[in-house]
Amino acid sequence: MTMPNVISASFLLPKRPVRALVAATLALLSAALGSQAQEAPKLKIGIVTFLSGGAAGPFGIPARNAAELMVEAINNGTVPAPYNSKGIAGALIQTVVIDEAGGTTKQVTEYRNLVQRENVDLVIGYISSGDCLAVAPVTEELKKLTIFFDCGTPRIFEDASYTYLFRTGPHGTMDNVAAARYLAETAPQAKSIAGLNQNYAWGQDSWADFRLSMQALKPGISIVTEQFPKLGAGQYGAEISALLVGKPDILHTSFWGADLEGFVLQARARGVFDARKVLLSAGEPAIFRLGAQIPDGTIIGARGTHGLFAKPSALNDWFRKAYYDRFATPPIYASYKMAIAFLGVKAAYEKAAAGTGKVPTQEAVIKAFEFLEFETPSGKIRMALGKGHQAIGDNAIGTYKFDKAAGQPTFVDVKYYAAECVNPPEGVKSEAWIKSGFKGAKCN
Amino acid sequence: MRGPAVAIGLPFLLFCGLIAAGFLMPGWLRFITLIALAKGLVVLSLMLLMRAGLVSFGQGLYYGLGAYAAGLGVNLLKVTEALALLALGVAVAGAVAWVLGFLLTRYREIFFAMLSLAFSMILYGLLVKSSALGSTDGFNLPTPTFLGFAFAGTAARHALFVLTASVAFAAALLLHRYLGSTRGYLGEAIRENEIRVEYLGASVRGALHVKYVLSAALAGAGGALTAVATGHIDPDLAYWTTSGEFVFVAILSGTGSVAAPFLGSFVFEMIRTYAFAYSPNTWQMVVGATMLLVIIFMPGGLWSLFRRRPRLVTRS
Amino acid sequence: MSTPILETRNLDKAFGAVIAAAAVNVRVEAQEIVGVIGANGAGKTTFVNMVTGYLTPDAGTILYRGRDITALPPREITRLGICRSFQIPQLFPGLTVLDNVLVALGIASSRRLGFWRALRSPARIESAERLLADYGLSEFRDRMITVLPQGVRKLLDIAMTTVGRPAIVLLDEPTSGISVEEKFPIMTTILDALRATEATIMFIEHDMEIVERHAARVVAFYDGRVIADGPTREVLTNADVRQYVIGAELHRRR
Amino acid sequence: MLTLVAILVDGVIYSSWLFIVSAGLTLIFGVMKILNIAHGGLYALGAYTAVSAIGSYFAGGYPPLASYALLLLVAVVVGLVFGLLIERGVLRLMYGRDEIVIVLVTYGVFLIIEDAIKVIWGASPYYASQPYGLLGRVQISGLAFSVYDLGLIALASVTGALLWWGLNRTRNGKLLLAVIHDREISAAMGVDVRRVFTVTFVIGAMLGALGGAFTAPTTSVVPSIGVELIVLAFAVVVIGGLGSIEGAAIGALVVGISRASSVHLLPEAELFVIYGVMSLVLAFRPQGLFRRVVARKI
Repeated sequence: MTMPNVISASFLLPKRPVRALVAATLALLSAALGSQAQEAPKLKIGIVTFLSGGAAGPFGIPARNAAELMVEAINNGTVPAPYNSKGIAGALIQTVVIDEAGGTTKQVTEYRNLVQRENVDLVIGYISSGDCLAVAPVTEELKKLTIFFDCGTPRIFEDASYTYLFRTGPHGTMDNVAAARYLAETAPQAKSIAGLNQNYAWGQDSWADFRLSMQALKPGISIVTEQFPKLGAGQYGAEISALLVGKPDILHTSFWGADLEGFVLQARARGVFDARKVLLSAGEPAIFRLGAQIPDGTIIGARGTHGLFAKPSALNDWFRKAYYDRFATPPIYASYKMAIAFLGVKAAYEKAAAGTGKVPTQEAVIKAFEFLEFETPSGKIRMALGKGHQAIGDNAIGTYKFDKAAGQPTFVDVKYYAAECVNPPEGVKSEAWIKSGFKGAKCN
Repeated sequence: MRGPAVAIGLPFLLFCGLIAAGFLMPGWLRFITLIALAKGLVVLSLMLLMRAGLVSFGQGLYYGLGAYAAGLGVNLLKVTEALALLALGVAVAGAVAWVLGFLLTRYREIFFAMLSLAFSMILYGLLVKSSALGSTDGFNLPTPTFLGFAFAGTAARHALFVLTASVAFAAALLLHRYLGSTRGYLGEAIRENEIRVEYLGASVRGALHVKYVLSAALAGAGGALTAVATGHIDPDLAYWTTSGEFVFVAILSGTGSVAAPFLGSFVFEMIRTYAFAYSPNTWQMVVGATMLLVIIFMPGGLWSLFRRRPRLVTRS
Repeated sequence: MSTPILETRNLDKAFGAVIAAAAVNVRVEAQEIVGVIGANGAGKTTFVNMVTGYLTPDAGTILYRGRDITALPPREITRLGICRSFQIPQLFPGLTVLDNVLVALGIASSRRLGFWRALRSPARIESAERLLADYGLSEFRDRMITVLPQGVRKLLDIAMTTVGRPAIVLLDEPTSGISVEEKFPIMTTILDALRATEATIMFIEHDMEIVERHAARVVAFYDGRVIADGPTREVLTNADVRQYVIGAELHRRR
Repeated sequence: MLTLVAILVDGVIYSSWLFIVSAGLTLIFGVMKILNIAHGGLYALGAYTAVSAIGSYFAGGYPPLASYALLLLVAVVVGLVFGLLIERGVLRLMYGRDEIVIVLVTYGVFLIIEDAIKVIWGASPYYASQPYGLLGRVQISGLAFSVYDLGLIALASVTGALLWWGLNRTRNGKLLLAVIHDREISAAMGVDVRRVFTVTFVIGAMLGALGGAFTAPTTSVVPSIGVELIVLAFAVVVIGGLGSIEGAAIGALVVGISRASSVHLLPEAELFVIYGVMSLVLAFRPQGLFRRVVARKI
């Protein structure tokens, strides 16, 4: 690594940044010296998640909370086995948290800052698929281990392959494939579908996956209307009327955050839920917030076996309780996904370090991470796709039921789908896979 | 005489200094400077319009067009030469501006601002609708070649920096020359009194049209360079908040000199990156407050710090 | 008979119910100095606006040296050699006096505007200074327009009108807004400067003494029509003119 | 036929909402020549305050129907407090500066409000939909509509009528119109323009907060609602003709009906409708629908 040349750069800078730069350099020097002295090694992790904008509330903040919890628990060694050793391969975690807002140019800049200025050892982050796509090539350029924990687009590892990049969250295809399978099984009489999705990549891709899956599973199903309101629109009166006029048997929406909540409130008031199956493919984060506002019978996904879909286990029980105790709210899927990323990192580091008693090199960690299988609160995650860099996991879909007595949201008729049933095999692109009628899918 | 020597020598020294600094800077700072230079071109393009009294809230249109032209140039036309991509961005932005210019040069003040915003949002909508272009996720660009040389890793970053700095300097110098010419100074005249300009025998719309196309070409260059530097493009480049940010930086910079946009752009990027790092939850507040303070205490923008004497009479 | 330098044929113009021009026929020969008189709203400025392209006549033709220039935009009419000054001085208020003149000279000096040639070339600054000297404005060279007194603005406005060495100059009330004591010397300055360029001159004026002193011929407007047109003495003694124009002027004075 | 009814009702409801949120913007522009981006912030403040107020109101078990009065109260209080704060604290320092500079000043204020909201309420969405569900739904041609939404039509009409009456039938309103018409002459004739500015800004702020307060029960409020709103409101007032209340009403109708038509007939075009309509209107009426081009006297 070359040292940043502080003296030559400093004349270009106003005073405050100079001080910060000097501070950063000192930190870097001390980190370098510290690791030489072999006392309490540190692992500096850059965390990138939405702290502002519409995605902060439903995803960004719960993810940051989970990161906070995991850092503390890992450093103290309070995570249940097999993660009960202190630190990551003996190194204590330090974090730098960055807001994911501001667009891709900004995020590429901040990623470079994390690696080159803050000198982090690895980066965990990114909810927006656009940010993931933009940052991915930079991980190669800067040769820095980077974990995408949430973003959904399958394009990352389907269009390219990476050495330093891993994604511990399954990509978005399985959300809608599982949902379509669920509906095909539980609502066989349905003859028409309609879509209401936000007009951006996530909404468009979700609807395309769902529509193609439904058409593959139930050939001849008709499409009543495909609505794409603007992201953040907030008012859905006309869209709801269009749905009421069209009378679809199934309504698919991948809405999230305030848009989802606003839509549920407005749609419920106008009886959209009364005569049809409504699928909220990313609805899980809203259930604790909306409670009884979501009508019973609504079909909800959590983008994996997270949250209420996570099966009881020592890890899951610990995670739910620790999270609830600390933040007074149950963890939602973004929290689970952040926790999974941390556990994946810990598992990979410790596999690489096995027996050496030293913090492993990045190369060793990468080697250990590829095709890794590790236990998480959401069950087993396997780095099976993208030459061992892209995770797959099981998925679950359930029907919502609000337990009035307990004042708690619950799911009934939950169906679990094995990872191989809802994810394409290695080397097959998602869209082609769905169109082929899920060729090679292994369902039980 | 001292004047001409300074006029030629100082920019040249600055340029050499910047290139040298580019090689010595740490990578992150080089990247921020690079982005600041590329965005500085867009701010420069706004300055050109502002001098003629027009404020565009839709410069993201040309920033986005330049970026997408470069991006599609690599991925569709398989052009790999950075200079060719830059030319492509400039040409596409300029061509679109030439067409839209026939309509937009009829508008002034807030109507010009809003109509340009509308056009940028139509581009944004088209890009969001284009799933072939990745919708809001956008797509990636591979590292281009520079004058036929394929650099990799750090060498490519250096080459990109030299390219961007050269383009920025060339653009600034040419624009400086232009602004001092009759054609260029017509902007100020138009801002002050269009009727007189027409009655002196010059075409106001014609002059504005030329400025509008030039401005779009500069913004297109900024977009193409940003795209190549970031390696990724998405429709946010054309979103109105992006355009708003450019207007903000233009006001922050001041319109006193062609160097001001680059200085302002760099200061803005630094403020924002440190606000991101040290105040991740309230960085918008830091940016907003900075803006208010600059507007209140530095009416001429940051550039006023460099003016030797204050203006004696300000406009009412 | 030679082709007049400027001729209007049956110009009509109405603003709603207000008739601003009705069958206006005026012929002007080269190098004439014509005074235009008429009460407010009589159609004098409308006439100038139509001739210089600011307004398009509802009907009729405007000929310049026999060429139809009706409905050409102001800049083209200016380029042909018809220039005008304004009742309300049309200047560049945020610029200095020198810059105002430089812009005017810059535009006038080349058909195709230079992209690269500097506006402030030494030669152009010199001619700007000469022009300012001609109009007695040298002392204001570096002032902003916003701080200038009205009379200076008027003069500068006219100075800028004449930079292109026009063949015809139309002056719209050159002395309005100027104090009585200043009027005569200012008008003399203007006409002296203009005569040197051998331009044809039409000026709108309310002060009959000034008209009498400087105009060889007078055109009188009333209600959008030309009610008298001829040698100055004749028109000013015309009964209609005395009743509708001069009477009104006397009334206005008081 | 059913679609036509739906387009009309949806369109008018949406237009009413648009009018409420953009009336304040056009009023402020008309009088002060300020394009107030902070309007989005006032809208957001109104919405957040309303959600908090409604939440504690219903938790307190007070009569549900009076909650609508509470929404009004919220609008008045938020408008008064923040309107005064912004006008007296910031804008007053800026009068006489370039129009575009003031636009950016209001943008700065907007950014500050956004983060202030995040500091106070956090980044999570909030909702308080009790007033929304309270009135139930009605069937129009077999389509269910929310009575609250239909109530927005009434609210918009009343707001519009009050503004019209206030401007055209009261002394102070006429003063305001005089300032809209010609600021210099009004000042010369002894109108206290500064006071008129303060009053206008506060009323405009109240209208912004009113929009927020009455939107809050229908949806979930997040820190970004202000950004989403502001461009929409700009489009409406520009289409209508900046500074004209009638224009804002017509602009809202044009946008509302166009958007509803697009949703029902051509959903792919929804994203373009507003900007398409704006470009079209401006291409043919460069000053918007309700502003005359005045030839300059020379």
